[in-house]
Amino acid sequence: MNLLYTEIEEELRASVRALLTDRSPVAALPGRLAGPDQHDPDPHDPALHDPALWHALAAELGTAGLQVPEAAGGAGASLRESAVVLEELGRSLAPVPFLGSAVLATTALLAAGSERVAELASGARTGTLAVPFSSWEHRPTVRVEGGTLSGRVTSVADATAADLLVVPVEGGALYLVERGFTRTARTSLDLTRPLTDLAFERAPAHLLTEDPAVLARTLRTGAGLLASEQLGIAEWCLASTVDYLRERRQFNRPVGSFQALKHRLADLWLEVVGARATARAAADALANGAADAPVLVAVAASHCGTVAVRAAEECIQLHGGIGMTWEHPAHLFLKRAKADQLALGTPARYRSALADLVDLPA
Amino acid sequence: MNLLYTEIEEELRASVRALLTDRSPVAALPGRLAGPDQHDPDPHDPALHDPALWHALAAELGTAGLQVPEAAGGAGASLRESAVVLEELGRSLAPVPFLGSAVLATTALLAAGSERVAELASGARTGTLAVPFSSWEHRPTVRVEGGTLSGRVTSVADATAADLLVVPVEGGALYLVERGFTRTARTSLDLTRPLTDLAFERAPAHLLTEDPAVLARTLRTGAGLLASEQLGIAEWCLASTVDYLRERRQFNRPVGSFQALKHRLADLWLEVVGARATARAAADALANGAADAPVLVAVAASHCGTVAVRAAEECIQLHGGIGMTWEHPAHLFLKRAKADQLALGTPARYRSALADLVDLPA
Amino acid sequence: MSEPVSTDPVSTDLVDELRSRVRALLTEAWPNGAATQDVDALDFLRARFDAGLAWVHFPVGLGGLGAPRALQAVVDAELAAAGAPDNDPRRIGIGLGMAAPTILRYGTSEQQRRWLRPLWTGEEVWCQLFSEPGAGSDLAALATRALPGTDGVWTVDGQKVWTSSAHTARWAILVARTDPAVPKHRGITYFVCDMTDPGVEVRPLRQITGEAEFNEVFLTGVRIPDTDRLGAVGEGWQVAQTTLNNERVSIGGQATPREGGLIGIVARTWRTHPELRTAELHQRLLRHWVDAEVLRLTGERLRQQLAAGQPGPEGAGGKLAFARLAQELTGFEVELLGEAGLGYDDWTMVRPELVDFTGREAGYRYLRAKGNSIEGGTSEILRNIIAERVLGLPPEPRTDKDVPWKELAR
Amino acid sequence: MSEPVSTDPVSTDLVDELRSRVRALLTEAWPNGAATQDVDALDFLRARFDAGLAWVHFPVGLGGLGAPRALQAVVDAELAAAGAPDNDPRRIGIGLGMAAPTILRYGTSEQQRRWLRPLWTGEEVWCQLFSEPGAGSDLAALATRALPGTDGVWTVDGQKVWTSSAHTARWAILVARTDPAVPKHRGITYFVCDMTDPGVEVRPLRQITGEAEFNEVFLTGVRIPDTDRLGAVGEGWQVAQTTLNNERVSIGGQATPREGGLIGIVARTWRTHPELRTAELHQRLLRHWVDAEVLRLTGERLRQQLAAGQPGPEGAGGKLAFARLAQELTGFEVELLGEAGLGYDDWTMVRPELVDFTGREAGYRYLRAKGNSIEGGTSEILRNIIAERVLGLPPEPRTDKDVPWKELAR
Repeated sequence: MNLLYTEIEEELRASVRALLTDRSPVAALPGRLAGPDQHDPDPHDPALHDPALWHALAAELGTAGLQVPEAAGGAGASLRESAVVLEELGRSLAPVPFLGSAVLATTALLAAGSERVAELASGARTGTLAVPFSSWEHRPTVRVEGGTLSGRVTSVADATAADLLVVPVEGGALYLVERGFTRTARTSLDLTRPLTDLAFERAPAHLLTEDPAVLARTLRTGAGLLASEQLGIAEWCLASTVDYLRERRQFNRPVGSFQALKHRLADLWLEVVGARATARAAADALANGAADAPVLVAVAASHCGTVAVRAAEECIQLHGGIGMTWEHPAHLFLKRAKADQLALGTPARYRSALADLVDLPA
Repeated sequence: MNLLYTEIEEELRASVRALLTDRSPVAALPGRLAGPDQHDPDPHDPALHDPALWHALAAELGTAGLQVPEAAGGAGASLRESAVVLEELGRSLAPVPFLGSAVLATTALLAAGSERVAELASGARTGTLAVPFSSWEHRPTVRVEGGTLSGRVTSVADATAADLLVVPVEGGALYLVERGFTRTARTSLDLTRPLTDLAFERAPAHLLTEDPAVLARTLRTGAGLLASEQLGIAEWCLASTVDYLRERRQFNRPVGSFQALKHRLADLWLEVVGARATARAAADALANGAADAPVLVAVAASHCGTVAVRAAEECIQLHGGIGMTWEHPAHLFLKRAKADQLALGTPARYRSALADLVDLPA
Repeated sequence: MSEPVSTDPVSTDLVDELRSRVRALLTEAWPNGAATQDVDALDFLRARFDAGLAWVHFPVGLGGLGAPRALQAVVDAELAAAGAPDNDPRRIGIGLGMAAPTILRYGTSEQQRRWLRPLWTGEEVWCQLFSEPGAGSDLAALATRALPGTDGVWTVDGQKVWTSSAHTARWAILVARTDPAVPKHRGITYFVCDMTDPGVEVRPLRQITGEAEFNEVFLTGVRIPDTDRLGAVGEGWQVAQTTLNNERVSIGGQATPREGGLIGIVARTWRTHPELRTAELHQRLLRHWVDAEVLRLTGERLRQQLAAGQPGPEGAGGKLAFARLAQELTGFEVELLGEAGLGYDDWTMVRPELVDFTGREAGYRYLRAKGNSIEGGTSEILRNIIAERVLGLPPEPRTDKDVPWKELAR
Repeated sequence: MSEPVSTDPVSTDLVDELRSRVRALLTEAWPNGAATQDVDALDFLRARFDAGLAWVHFPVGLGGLGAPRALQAVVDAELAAAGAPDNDPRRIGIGLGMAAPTILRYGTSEQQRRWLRPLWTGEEVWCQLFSEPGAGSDLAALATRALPGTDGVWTVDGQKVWTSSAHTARWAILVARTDPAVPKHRGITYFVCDMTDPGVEVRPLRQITGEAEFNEVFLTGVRIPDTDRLGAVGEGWQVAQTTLNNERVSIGGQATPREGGLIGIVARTWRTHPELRTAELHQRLLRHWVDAEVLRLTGERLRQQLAAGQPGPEGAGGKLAFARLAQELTGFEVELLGEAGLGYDDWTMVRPELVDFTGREAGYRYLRAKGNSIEGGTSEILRNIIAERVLGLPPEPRTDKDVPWKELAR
């Protein structure tokens, strides 16, 4: 189990960070999202899905195909590298559908043995998994009728611009759908990852697999990789809070010199250090198909989901009033962290799952 | 619901505190309990049961009969006043069997309508309830055979010097036993409240009641009143920590001026304030037979049991090394607080009980 | 003008007398009870003020009768029972809770007569110009300058922030620096600022919830006559203490019922949505329920202490405990909701007059509750206050108290 | 005397060479393997030291080969596989972890040759005379005085506390004040104290668990020759930093298995005692299990960083996190046990050489774990260190750094 970052991973991180810092700086996010008079965010707003940025990240940097073997049209790296990209996306909240397309849909297509994965790996097309973003053990409600799909799936992530939908149906089989459905935007707590309701009415569909284990594996992979995004969120929140407290002065002292705040940040740092270890462990275990991957995913999901929310909440509190304003990006991290806590199974769900996984019965 | 202390209660507190401060000062406790070469504490050691002190408290101050009507030989006060005595006993850890005799045994005898309660109320004799001190919903294992009792009860509190035992038997009836049993001392975590194993072999017994509700009511009363002892523990721990941190200097400052410690103590103070409100509410509800007494007992037991342990743990930590020594009394409060957390139902058990009591089903 | 009531300890006689005064007011100014359509609410409120039944502990002539504060509850209950109009304390809370006690203590007779009656009736809304971008917890570091003129008029320049009601307010209480050469606490003066002055610019401050409850207020050459100063020049810090220590205390108010407030919302969701329940959420819900009941009983004990004339230090913890509970409960509620917790009701930028936790959805409550531990004194400052004033722990070493304000680093 | 090994980056060649040196040592000094009965363990340890295989990163001649520290694991594994005697690092931890690195850095050649070999073999046990009743977290405030004599011998008077192994130790590392007229960090000198000096009195210090792991040490006219001083007069504080920063790091040690440590004890109790289980305890157990696994993975990542020559700041948090987990787990264990948690195994006053969490019952573990956040740097001091050295937050204002020691209030 390698819990470190390889040199290649560090190079990948540097490239991704440079791109995101240049094209989607955090400080500009609140302004992009909504001016003072703007109402509900429009999920087709380029601020919420930036096709040019996505092309640069997915196709030019080649991150969309990291976990895809070269033979299948990918970069021949692994989920370890995908996890590094997610750390950077957690730090930047850049509006790109990496999780839905390069993690969820790609994992499902790979596990189902579909050649169509090459389209996602190249960045030419974008996909997602058509499940409510809060899904953990998903019970599909879409029906198959004569090779077409009908039904509704609510609160789907990264569906705004998806070309390919991987749709679970009753019984757990997966189908590929490219047309014959409608999208309705939801108003989401997380302003930087819009959710969409999908309605299928006799949509033409292509069977990917009848094995329900593929869906379970895809969801578990998503949760394990989401831990890296949560790590990135927590790191941004901790670092920006430390920076602010070093600068902000009250009572003729830097606020960061007050011991009660220092101790809270030391405790938070300790939790972030733990988050890094668990997120790496989960990514490594998933990349290598390790036998204890379900345990390590559960640990990472439980810990990182909790740490990201705590870091974002401390970030708001310790920024004082400025952190409560729309103009400061802190609230966007709080909203992302809280939504991620619900996404793909809450920390509590994953803790409960350990009862069976490690034989600690109720 | 009166959550304040009446003038009579404040006078009672002053009398009890004066007696305990004089006859069982906290600072002298570690020395009384065990010198550097002493081995297991002997529960018949006067340091662990002080008959003269008990006589002064129970008979001379009349606290043993507080909850007993005058017509039944008592002081005609109520459990509210008994709770005040327990607060002071929690502050002093004085080695007297007030909880077992004046609360548990007395409540059972009163509820069973036994005239024998007068013997306890006068302080002439001492009793206790023969259940493991950790009991919550107790399932008795003592058997009745031809009017005699046989069986074992382990870890009984305040049994060292008890003359009268109120013994629950299979089915939930209560019997009074005065002889025909043996006591075996246990080594207890709580050095100031020794536990005893009782073995009955055809012990002559007198039926008090066949109604199993009396036992349940007695245990609930005990848990509700124990909250006041826990409040007293927490108050001593908070006050002694504040005093120490005002005096102790490190880095040319009183340690109590360090902000991280100040914030922790402010939070602890807030919990102690809450403990006072809930302990008063439980005592008042029990004294008045209020319909929501089970709810208020559960809230007080849950909150006060938790606060006492937290206060004692903070007391040890913030005293630094000195709090880890046998010579300093802090450890005795930690041991009492931890044992009280298990006593008569843990905070967790009482929280769980609320599911039914306030309709929040699992 | 009414006669003052007896100032003896609270007695049944006094209660009876207050009740009879309320009946007299109702007979005169609200003759047909709730069916009255032809009496203007404002007229009734003015009559109530003049009858000394606005705030009975205020002096006669200023809306009170010099009676014990606890007896206000008797008056309020009688008037509520009769269905008489009220002055909507939530809308004019800053005036009632902060400006009024300060005007009472530091104002001249003329100032008191000018401001208190329309303040209480709600004819004139007040706001508070205290916090600045660079002076939050450290309010005494404020940088807004007030320069005296030869014409008895001050000129004020600076920026204030976190001002609720600024866009509806007629008046503001304002602290400004009048002497930068002395230590920061000594160079401040307290003014009443006319919000209609052309130099006052109010801009909404959009916040985390999407709405703008608060405002930024830019003061550019605002003119304040010296007759609108409260307290002496340079003593504004002491005057401000009266303002800050007089948050409205609900003496003699009704006890909060069990499951009042946020816990009630969560408990109802739990009971009506069995499909959301898990063992883990159940245990956390029970913890939150206990915490809410502890806070309720703590508040009830405080209420009883105040009613018995035994105010304890427990009041200092109420806001701190409430903020923590509100944040934990609302975070739990979003998590409990699962998929529904991923949504938000409305990001529309509006300028609400009041915060309404119950009228919005869980996501709003979660975000808005984050402000509970910041606004009106951060939880960190409250912990300092409890540690020092209640527990008597020593202060931290200070480097800012004796240095001239202009020499402090910023 | 052995030749130094190559100092090239760690390579397979180097590993091979070390393995061959170990084989040579075993052939010579442990000829018949585990069946050897006629070789004294001490003789073997001396031979191992002389072969440079004691601590391979130490210099040649002082038990090492000047090799990378990470390669010690190779040697340890080979010798353990052969069943060779070890020096029982737990018994002589203060010597190995604190005294030795300090002697290596600040000792003269003569001091190094005198002390390091018997220290490593365990012939001479070391203890540490640092903390005092009035100088705990603020070690630099220490009051033990050392006065120079005309005969090149210092005379030491004072009281030290929290000294483990004092009653078995031959030597102590000691800090004492040699100049009270300068600021506290500058007037300290570092000595090695002969524990057999008649002025040294060791008294056991009974603690919360009933036993006495530690001692109080009273120093009355203790004589220390100037040749037993480490570092320059007045520079003891800098020398002590080397001691305090050199806690033994288990570089290249084995990874901790899942459910190693306290969580394993609790998990076994859970599995074997279904009658103790409740829904509430179950949820808390799962939380603790996750926390323990997080700490295990954090330690494993640190271990990999060190092995790869990339030490990160993460090490600073290990003790802090361990103390918290140990306290939570042991408190949970007592609660889980219910009635059995009310008991205690033994209050007998003994003087154990080692702390053994697993050999005692739950109550002992609960009480002993309280010391984890106090001994060897309190959790509060560790949080300060993380905040300032890792996160770069500014220090608090200090009033004790530039004042002569004798003028500080105590």
